[in-house]
Amino acid sequence: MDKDFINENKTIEEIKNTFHSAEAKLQRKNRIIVKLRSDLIPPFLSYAKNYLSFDHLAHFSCVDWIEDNQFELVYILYSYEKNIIAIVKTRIDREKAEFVTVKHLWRQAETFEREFHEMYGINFTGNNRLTEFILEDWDDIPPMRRDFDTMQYSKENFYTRPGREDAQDVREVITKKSGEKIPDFAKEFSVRKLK
Amino acid sequence: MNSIEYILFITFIGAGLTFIVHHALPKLRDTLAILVSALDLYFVIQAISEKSKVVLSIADFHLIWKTTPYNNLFAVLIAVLGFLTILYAHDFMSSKDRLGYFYMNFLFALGGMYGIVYSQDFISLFFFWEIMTWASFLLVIYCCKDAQPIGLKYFVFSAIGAYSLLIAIVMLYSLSGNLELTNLISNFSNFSVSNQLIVVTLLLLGFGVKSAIMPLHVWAPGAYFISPSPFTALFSGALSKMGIFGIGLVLFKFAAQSGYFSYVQIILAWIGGITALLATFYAIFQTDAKKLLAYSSIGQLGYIIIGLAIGTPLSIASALFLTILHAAFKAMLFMATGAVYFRTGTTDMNSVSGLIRKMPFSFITALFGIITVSGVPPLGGFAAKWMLYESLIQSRHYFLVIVVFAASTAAFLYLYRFIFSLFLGQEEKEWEDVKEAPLLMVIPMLILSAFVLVVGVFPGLILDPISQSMNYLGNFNFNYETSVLFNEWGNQVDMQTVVNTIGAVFLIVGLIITFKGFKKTRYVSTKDIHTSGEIPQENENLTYAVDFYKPFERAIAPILKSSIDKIYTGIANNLEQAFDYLRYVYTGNGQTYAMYVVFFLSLLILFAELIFGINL
Amino acid sequence: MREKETTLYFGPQHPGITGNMMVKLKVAGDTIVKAETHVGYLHRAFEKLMERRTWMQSFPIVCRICVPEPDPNEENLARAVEEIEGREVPERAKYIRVMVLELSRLAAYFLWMGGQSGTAGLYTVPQWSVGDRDYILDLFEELTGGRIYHMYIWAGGVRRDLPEGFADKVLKTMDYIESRLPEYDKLMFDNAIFQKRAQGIGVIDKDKALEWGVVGPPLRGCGIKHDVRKDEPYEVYDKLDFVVPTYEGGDIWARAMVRRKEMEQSISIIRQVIEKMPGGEYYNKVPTPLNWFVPPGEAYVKTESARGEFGYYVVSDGSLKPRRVHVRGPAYVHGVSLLENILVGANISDVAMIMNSLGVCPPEIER
Amino acid sequence: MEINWSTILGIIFTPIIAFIVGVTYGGLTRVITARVQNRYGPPIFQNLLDIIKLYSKESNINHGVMQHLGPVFAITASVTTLFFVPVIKDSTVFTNFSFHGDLIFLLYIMVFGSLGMALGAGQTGNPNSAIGVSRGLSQLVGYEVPFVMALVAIMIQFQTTNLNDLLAVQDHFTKWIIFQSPFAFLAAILAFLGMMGYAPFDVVIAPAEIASGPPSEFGGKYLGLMLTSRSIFTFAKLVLFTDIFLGGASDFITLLIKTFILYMIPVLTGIVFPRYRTEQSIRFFWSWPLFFGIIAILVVVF
Amino acid sequence: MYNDKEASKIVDIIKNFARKHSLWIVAYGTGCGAIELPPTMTSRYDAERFGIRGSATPRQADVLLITGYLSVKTLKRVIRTYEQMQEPKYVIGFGSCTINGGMYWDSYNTIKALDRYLPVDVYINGCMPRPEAVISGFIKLQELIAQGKADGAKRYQENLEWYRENQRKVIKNWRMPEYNW
Repeated sequence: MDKDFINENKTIEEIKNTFHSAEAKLQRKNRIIVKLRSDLIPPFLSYAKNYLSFDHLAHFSCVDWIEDNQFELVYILYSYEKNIIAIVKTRIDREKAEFVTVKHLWRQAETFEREFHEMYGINFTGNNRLTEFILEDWDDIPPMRRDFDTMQYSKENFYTRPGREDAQDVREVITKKSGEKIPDFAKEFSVRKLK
Repeated sequence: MNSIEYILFITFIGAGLTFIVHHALPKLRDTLAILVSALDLYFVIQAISEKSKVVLSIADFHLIWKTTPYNNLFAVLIAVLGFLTILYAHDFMSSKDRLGYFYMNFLFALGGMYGIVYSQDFISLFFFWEIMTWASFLLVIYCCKDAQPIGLKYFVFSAIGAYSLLIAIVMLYSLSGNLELTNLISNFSNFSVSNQLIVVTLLLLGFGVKSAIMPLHVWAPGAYFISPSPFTALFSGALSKMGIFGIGLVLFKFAAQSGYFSYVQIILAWIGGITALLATFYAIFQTDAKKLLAYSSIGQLGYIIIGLAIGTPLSIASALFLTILHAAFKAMLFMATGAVYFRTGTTDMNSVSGLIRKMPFSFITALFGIITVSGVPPLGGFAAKWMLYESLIQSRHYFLVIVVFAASTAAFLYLYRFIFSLFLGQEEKEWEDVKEAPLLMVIPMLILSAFVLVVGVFPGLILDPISQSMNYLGNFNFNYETSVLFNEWGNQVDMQTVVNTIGAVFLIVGLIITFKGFKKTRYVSTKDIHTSGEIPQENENLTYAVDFYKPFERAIAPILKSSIDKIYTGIANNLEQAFDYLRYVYTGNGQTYAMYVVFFLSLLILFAELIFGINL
Repeated sequence: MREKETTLYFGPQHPGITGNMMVKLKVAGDTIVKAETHVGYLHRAFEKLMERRTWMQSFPIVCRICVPEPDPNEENLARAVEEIEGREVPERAKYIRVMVLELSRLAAYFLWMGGQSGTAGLYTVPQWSVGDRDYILDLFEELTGGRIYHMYIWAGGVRRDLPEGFADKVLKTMDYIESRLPEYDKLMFDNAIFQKRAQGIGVIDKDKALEWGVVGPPLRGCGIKHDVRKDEPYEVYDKLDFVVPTYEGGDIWARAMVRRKEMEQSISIIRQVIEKMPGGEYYNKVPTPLNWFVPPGEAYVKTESARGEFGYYVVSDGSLKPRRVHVRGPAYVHGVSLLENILVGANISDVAMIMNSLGVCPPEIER
Repeated sequence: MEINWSTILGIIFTPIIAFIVGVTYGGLTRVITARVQNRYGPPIFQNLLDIIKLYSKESNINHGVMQHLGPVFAITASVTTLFFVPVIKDSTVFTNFSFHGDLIFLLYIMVFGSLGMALGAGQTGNPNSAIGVSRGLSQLVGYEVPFVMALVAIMIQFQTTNLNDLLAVQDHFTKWIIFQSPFAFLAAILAFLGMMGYAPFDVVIAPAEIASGPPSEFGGKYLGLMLTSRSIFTFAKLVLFTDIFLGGASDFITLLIKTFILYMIPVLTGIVFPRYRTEQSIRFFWSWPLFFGIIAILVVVF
Repeated sequence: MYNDKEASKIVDIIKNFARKHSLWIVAYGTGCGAIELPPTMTSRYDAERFGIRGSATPRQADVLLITGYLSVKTLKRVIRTYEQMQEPKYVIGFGSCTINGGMYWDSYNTIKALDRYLPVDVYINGCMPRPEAVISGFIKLQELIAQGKADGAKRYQENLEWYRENQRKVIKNWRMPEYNW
């Protein structure tokens, strides 16, 4: 088993030796997950790029954990040489959403950051191009935040042709069917607020 | 007093008077200048029928002024153009200062030109040549401090021309002991071949400088660019024609007697062809309308020189025809540009745009101008181009005709650029308040526009005096009717049929298209264009002007860059450096200049004695 | 104050643009001084909508992310769900998936071929190639019921088994397409003028490719041999025999040739798949869609699409609906930052060609 | 010029015939292109329908007087060109004014329309139009040079600049200038490709690059007039080439056959080639066509 | 002498015949439905048989094809494009999303009913409509034109206020150049 993951384990070791607070583990073949404090992310990423040969920023994602009042930023790095994907995660405060840019490391990060600025309202310091990207003249809260209700917005702003009134929330149907319980956080963002 | 005396007298006295009047009664100054040029025009026409002759004997020298058909042709050109440009200058110059200086030099230049064209001996020719040169030099440096280096360039080249003229005159005198034109012409065949060649070369050099043939054109773009527009019109339209006047005289009165005439012809024709082509290419890449027109002028003079050099009746006719026409259309274009400058304060084609609705008359003038330059029927340019091509083909200058044709097709590029940038395109906010030029500026433009139209339909009207002056130059006969042109093979172009056809079709279709759905046809502003559905922001520039002909530049880059341009810029750079050195010599002190001139002259005389064994 | 350079709007309503996006060009002469990509014209908020839909309902949504080639999206979501759940997929389903993926790659390449030569002004190729692409769409229609959107691959397998005689039809279509390829070679790839237009234009060198995160044919066009199918073989690609063509040069021409060679590889893969396809189930039973809870977890999956590496980052919080599905299409990088960079200094004539050769597809940029 | 019945008949019928033939050729082109592209294609009279539809547009916009007159310039040039070309050899009706003008006149009048269109396109203020014009004029310099070389070679060879004289020379098909002066024909036909504006020389209206270029602001009756003009002009150019190189035609059937064969050269080339870039196009005209032109002249001289 | 009324009728018939058989689509792929346009236009389905062809700019075009959902950002451009077209002009709504929002019924960025913002002459339903459906939609439009019923442009002109109100409600920052008739 360990023989298969020789590269992965070696990388995890290297990371752990350099960043002691890093939580690095193997997910599966070719995947390692690294969790870090947010202030360690910039040095870690440049370390990963320069010393661990993670040349390619394959993906950069953001997840809204509204329950924890946090945004999770996920950098997914790929090394052509080692053929390993590193999923680097960190969490930042949701209220004061601010982070530093990594566009000097990977040029494409600029685009991701522009999107997150628009969709989550995260401000990336150092990125001077956080202008309108996808939306135009948007005046509501950033739409990808979980507390933004797209259904309600759509109802308020757009004329809806009659005929869709019987559209039901799936969850409602399921609860009726199976008697399953709905977690509290989910209730809040349901189509019709369930009591 | 006969007419020639009147002309010279009135012009020079008038010149002095305007300067005085400027200080005493500034309001009368313009009127006086216009009056002088109008009187000139009257007497020039008078002189044609009068056949006047003036002889002034100073010591051994006889200074002779006389009317000949050839002289009259040029005199009328100068007089008409002088009158119109002075009329134009009235409003154009109204906001400038030092107008006494301006008008005086303007009239001096006019007077110099009259003196040149009527003169029948080399002394007076040289004398007036210098007056003209000095007056034009003073006008070139009229505007501002920036003009001084350009003026210096012009001065140096004029000096080169003048000195070569002077040497030639001195040589002629030493060889024949006489400076009267008729005498010299009859004696010329007695000279030795080398002397003939030297004299002809020097004379052509001297006259060539004024007509800005390559590679003596260096002064022209700058000088045309910097001089005030009314004078630019005269400068390019008439003053540069003095070179053509001289070249015509030299070629057919002197060189034609030499055994080497055919070589001179070939060389001169090719110089003309290359001038036309290169000047056109340079004009395409200019960003300033006046510079563009300046290069265009150089190119057009190239055509004229080709026409003269080929020496068949049709080609000479085309050259003289083009001389007159060029005076008209280049004056039109410079005037239209001047009108734009008058209203907008710039002639930069990258910034001015969309003036057509604000300055309709200037636009029409410019449109007629570019149609004439391009040689597209039905305006006058076509007849000139047609005669030139036919004569080139029939005299078997196969490759020259290709060069000329390439130049003339490439001319479309800069002509379109000119009219597009100034008048068409986006109507920008900066030029919202621009109005049409004042009436006195518009009238001369429209007169000239009417002229090119009439000449286009009836080229014969101008070919009459041209054929007379050609008879004076030599025994040149060619076939033409009022509106029909013939080539040597007997093929014809009937301008009247052409114009009738074009006019009728244009009118019929134009009316149909105008009245079809007239009510539902609406005007929209140039901001309402297809921008892929986007709405342009305020500061975004929708005018396509910068590097207009980039693809063409890239296409001809291998030709232009690799061979000629490098050598050429090399030479130009070296010349610039040379001028820098010259600047140390030209201190700006009049006495030093005088000393230099004396020094130079004595050097020349020494030189002439030593090398040519000429005993002065 | 008026800017010096002319502003040219390249799109959204422009015959040369691919899809609905805009490149604002500042030009001096016909040379581009500055290019600015504007996207968002197609933003439908898929990722937001998926947060409101069950896992099963998400499949019809993801396939609409990339119109010319929807299957890699379904494949990605399916594999992500399978990875989080640890769900096994029958062998037969894996083979069918590979066949569908390769068919859709072929279809996308045919469409690309039309676009690439159409933007170069060769209008005969689009007519042929889009017509030939329809044969593949017919196969899809028979297999899945939809020409464009298939919703065929889902977690646990594929939606239905191959119809009777389908394998033969696929083989026949492959024979036909293979017989057509030489004609395209003659008309397009061997065409001297096309070569003149394509060579040396839109160059991305190796360093730039790595710096900007280029993927797919543009990366292989720079001579870097990288293909998800080889690096991290998913489904049954490790059991199939194919090569990854690379070209040096990094220009439009190199990218075109990479795609051209890959078409042959795809045909060969499809033949192998049909030959080796085992019998058995085509899907493992999944819970009722309306009662399908996916355990908490996350997965990053990637698939090699016709335009390059297509990555999905999927997070489940253990509920009925995805917590987050984040899509990163190849055009996300190619279409915004890279395009802006390599258009500078290019000629207006080449904008459409460069965009096409990079495989810019706006719906996957803005989703 | 004397006005008599045959002149009037010619004036009336020549443009009509030219329009009909030009439009039909246009439709035929679309059908042939469609067949090459594995399609059925539109009906032959599709171009006529398009033109009628454009004329029947209810609202029209223009950006000023030059845009209004631009298409008029174009059609004036096409009709005038047509009038100065002998359509049918030795016919009293269809020689029109061809004795009153010559080849050099035709060269210039053919540019008249382009210049007018360029002015019209310039007035619209659309940057795409201006780019299109700048490309078109640049390309004009490209193909005019070899074309003129070919014409000069022919003019020198036959000592005439009049089309009727050239027609008189080619009284037997062995004496057609295409056989007498093949290099001139090569140079001219390559220039002709550029003149017709089909691929690979369609840089002016390149839709994928500059959104159809100069006509991008023209719609309704203006576009209709432009298409009419293009139909007539196509026919005029074809007749001109037939007269110069293929010995003209003494009846309509021959004329149609000859012009159609000539027309198919650019059309069929256009189907199988992509577009050149502008500078490549100019360079192309200054390579082989120019070479053929020089050879043609040298052959005449020696 | 012929009757003027009759003559105008004949002219109308010719006009409508020409309009019907010459439909130029403005090249604007507004949504994912644009992917079915290439097959429609090319060799398999060959819409050119019916005189349907693309045109580069709205000035030359007759038909505006709204291929699918319209995001608000696109709607603005579409209105601009539509207003730059010359009359008579027709709008075809293409796909379910133009009719009632389709599968994007709860999206915050797409409009749900196209005919509130632009006068639609023909709707083609389906997600997405097959090329056959597209062609049948065009034939329906041709029928309407022949009967003189395709009067979308006129409706737009007459009810401009209403359309404007709807458009302004959706497009927050209305910076459009005014449409002068």
